[in-house]
Amino acid sequence: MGIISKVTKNIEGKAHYYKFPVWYEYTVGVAGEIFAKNLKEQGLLTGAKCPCCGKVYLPPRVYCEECFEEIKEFLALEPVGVVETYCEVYEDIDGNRFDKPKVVAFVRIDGSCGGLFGFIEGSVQMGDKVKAQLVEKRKRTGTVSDVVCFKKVG
Amino acid sequence: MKPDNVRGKNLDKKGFEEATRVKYDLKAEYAYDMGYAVSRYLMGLKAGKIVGIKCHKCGRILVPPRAFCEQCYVPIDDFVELSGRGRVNTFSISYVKWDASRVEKPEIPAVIELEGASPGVGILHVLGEVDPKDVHVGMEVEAVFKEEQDRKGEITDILYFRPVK
Amino acid sequence: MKDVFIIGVGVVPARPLSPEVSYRELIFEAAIKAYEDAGITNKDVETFVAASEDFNEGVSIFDEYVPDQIGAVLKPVHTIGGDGLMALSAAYLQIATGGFRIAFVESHSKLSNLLTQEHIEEFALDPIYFRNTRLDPKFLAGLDMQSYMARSFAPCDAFANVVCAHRKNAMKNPVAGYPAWLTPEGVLATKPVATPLLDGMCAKPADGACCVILANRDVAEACKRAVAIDGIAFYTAEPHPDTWKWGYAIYAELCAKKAYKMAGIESPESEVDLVEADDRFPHKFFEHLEALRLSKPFEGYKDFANGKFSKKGQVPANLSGGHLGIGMMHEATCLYQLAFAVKQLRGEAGEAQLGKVDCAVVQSWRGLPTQTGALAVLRRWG
Amino acid sequence: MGLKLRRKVAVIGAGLTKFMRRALETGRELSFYAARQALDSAGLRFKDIESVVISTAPDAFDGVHMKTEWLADGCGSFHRPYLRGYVGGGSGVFALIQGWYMVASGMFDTCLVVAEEKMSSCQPHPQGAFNTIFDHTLERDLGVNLLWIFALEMNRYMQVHKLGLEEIALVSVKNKKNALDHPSAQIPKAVTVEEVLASEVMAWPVHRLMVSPTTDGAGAVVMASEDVARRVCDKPVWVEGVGWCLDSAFWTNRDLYYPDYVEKAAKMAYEMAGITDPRREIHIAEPYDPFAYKELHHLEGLGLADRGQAPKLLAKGFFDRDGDLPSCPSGGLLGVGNPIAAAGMMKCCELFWQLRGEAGKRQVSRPVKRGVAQAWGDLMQVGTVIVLGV
Repeated sequence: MGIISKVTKNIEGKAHYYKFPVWYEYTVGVAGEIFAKNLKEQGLLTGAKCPCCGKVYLPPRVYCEECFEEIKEFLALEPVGVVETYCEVYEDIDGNRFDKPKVVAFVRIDGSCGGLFGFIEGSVQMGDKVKAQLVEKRKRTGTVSDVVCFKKVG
Repeated sequence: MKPDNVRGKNLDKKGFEEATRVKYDLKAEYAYDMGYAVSRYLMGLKAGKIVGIKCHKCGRILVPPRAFCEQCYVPIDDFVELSGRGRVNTFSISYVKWDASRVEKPEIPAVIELEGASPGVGILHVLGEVDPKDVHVGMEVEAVFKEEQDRKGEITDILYFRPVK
Repeated sequence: MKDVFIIGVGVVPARPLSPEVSYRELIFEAAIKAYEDAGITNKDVETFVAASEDFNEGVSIFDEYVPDQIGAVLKPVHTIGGDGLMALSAAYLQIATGGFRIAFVESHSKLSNLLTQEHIEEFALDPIYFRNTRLDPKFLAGLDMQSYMARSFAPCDAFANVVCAHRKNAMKNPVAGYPAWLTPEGVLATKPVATPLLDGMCAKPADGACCVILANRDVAEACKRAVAIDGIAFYTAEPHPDTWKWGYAIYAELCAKKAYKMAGIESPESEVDLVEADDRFPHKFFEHLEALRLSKPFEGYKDFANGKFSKKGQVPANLSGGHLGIGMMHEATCLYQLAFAVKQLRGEAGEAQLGKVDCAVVQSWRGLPTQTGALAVLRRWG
Repeated sequence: MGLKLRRKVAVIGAGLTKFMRRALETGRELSFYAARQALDSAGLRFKDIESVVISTAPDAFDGVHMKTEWLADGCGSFHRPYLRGYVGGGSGVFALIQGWYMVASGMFDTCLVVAEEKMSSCQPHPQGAFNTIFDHTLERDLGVNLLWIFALEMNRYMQVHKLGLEEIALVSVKNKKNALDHPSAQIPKAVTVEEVLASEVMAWPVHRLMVSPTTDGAGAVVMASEDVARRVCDKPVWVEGVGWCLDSAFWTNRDLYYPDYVEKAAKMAYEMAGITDPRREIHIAEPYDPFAYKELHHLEGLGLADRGQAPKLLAKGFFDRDGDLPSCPSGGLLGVGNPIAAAGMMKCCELFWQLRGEAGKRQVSRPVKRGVAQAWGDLMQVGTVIVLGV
């Protein structure tokens, strides 16, 4: 059964190294351009409101996933929300250990059914009200990397 | 007329550069296990030889070697040393690199049917020491290996195939 | 109406590394075993389906490399970008059209060859909005686990106990790659990854291959050991993190609803004799059991502590060892669990064999960062 | 197949976006535009959709791992079952084959089938991703790209049949011209054989105007069971036959001059459709034409021309839009564009519109009751074929 012979000496069982040679540049799309504009110019986040069910998506989409209707109404929203869940992370994506764990949370943005991932400054609990800290205006790119972290408010 | 009302906004190069974009450096790295049959093949290359494998059922001699005959669907293990010579089955003269950039001096990829393997059984490699104008289907070629100390057990241990003089 | 049957399974032992074989050679072994088990040859198969993902393999358009080692050259073959049970579903649907007698399903893992697993996981997130943290993507599991704990009040030990139990179960599964005798203290002492999630709670990657052969009723009737697929479903819930329901496995709920209906199961707790659920992370295991209505919402850990899911309990779960005990093989582990369930239904599970198994449920999840899963209800037949 | 099929399946709606070199829209947005349009044209409500097929070629183009999970919401998969059948370049036509088996199984009455590709995200050029389709140990290090193997295959095809470049250039002339009438087209153009042959030699014998472009775009169809189709649709287009076939990955061990896998796939589809004489019984064809010679190669594999004879028929105008057997009346990949999976979908959409007489300026002159679409992919390896009819 199976193949007749296999590699039986460690030195023969070699592996061939390869790295994918490409990188990516993603356009942010129709909704993304509105998100970028609001963030860059006003420091506000953007939601997209379904004409059918009224749900507000954040990040904005040009359609409602549930009703599958096209969305044309975009709302500028204050970058404040509620910590829905969080955890303490000890390593970055390359496995480098942090000196001190970072707190990352999913923040449900007020006035929307959506939210973003962000780092939290200081101690945190579920349900805490937080506000996004943005990079200074002239350095903004209009993408989520403009949100440095979230800080507790109130 | 259908399709009607087609949607989408095309960006020219400038428009693309002006659009908001997110850049991402992909880090996708692998170390692929060669396994048994391909290890044998590559050990052969390191020794300056091209090795094929014979199916005991259909009698075909196959390159690159594999641990089973994909047509008879039986495991096989009868390695055969080939001469390192062959014939051009088909070729191209390519001015385009893998990333679509252009080169002045073309590369000449070819499928080379190897002597000693079954008819039609070839491998992909490139031709060298030849004027592109002189390349033709059926041309007799031979493998040119790297110097022994430079060979690592990789397909590039064969520098290229050149016409048999 | 029973339309589609499993007539053979082939599994090679899962292990962390497999340098002695290429992916082709690895899959060939599993395929040969499945053919042997079904008592057929590759020539009898009319359609082939393989589950694979390009970036797990490190090959774009991986379906190129599928046919040779499963004996499918110049035959109808396609891959499914999904897990093993989704490939099984694709084969099921093809047989159900009436157009095919025998279908072959393959899935495998060479995850040891993937050096940058975390980067590939992050690469599955939306590039514009959700790749911003550059963290070990297990933070997504950490967030989900935190949410589950807050809703259920489950203590940390509850999760460590799952790891201990499943890795112990793996000792009786000869193809499992991570059998171990652990204590909860040992698990809780492992390094934190995304607290509350600890490293010892995450299923570890493995290499392996599993093939399953399906057939229609005519073929199955001539086959003494066929197992019926009584229900099958695959669902996607909310594809993007902004609308995820943290702490729930909605995809598994949707699957259970559909597949139970197909199989005529009304009271899963009393009708299911064995469940094999996805346990890449212990809290996901609880979420899945709850979604399958084998526990009440947020009470999975209590039932677990009370022995409901042990070998002698009401609904034995993951006796195969699951992802934690067999090894995490992305698309393939669920087929290992399926093969284990098939052996139980046939009474061939050796040391792990349960007394009476008439109905087994196998559930899968596509892993981070998806909200997609599948489910199969298997029944002893004939 | 040869067994009794459970039920008939129809295509009842279609949608297509513009095909573009670089789309502003994200892949999710493009998918939605196509899917919503297909749904509207089918006259179905979203809640009537019971299942979804999402088809898209390598994740390395869009740049998202498990990319159908990412596309799922834009394709209507919210709280629905979806499958992604994947056969490389053959995926676009395979999408409908999969939609067929979803519905024909009896498990679902309707299926929304969406195909998407956004290649422009991939840098420095989408071609770069193609290096990763080759054998990781034995081929990639040679610097192989997709043009190489097409050139190798084209050269083999020309050598065996003693064909000239002019004969092949005619495919580009025909398709780019046909595409002038296609609202989605990316590179329609009136060109001459001389212009094609004067274009840049990329990988001899492949010239620039013999190559389809890299493209962003999406397409979709709605498929339904006979009951649903008859209820909601005035003119359903029936799936009469499907076939698919995959050859060995050891492509350098095969003779590339003829696509056996296309022949096998076509035979499977014709048998299911009850077609015994395809040249008479098929009235319109959309064979896959990512490169000019490929259309000829595939017409032969589909049994619509004898081996080596497709170029002769082409020169006689046999495959023109007003010819005996119009081939690629859409404008094909050479004219409309090649967003891999969406390109195969575009071909199926074209059959749908032609069979319903809705193709407007592109409508072929002969009456059409049955058409075939085909896609190809992998390492010169996969054929996917669908026969549609009214």
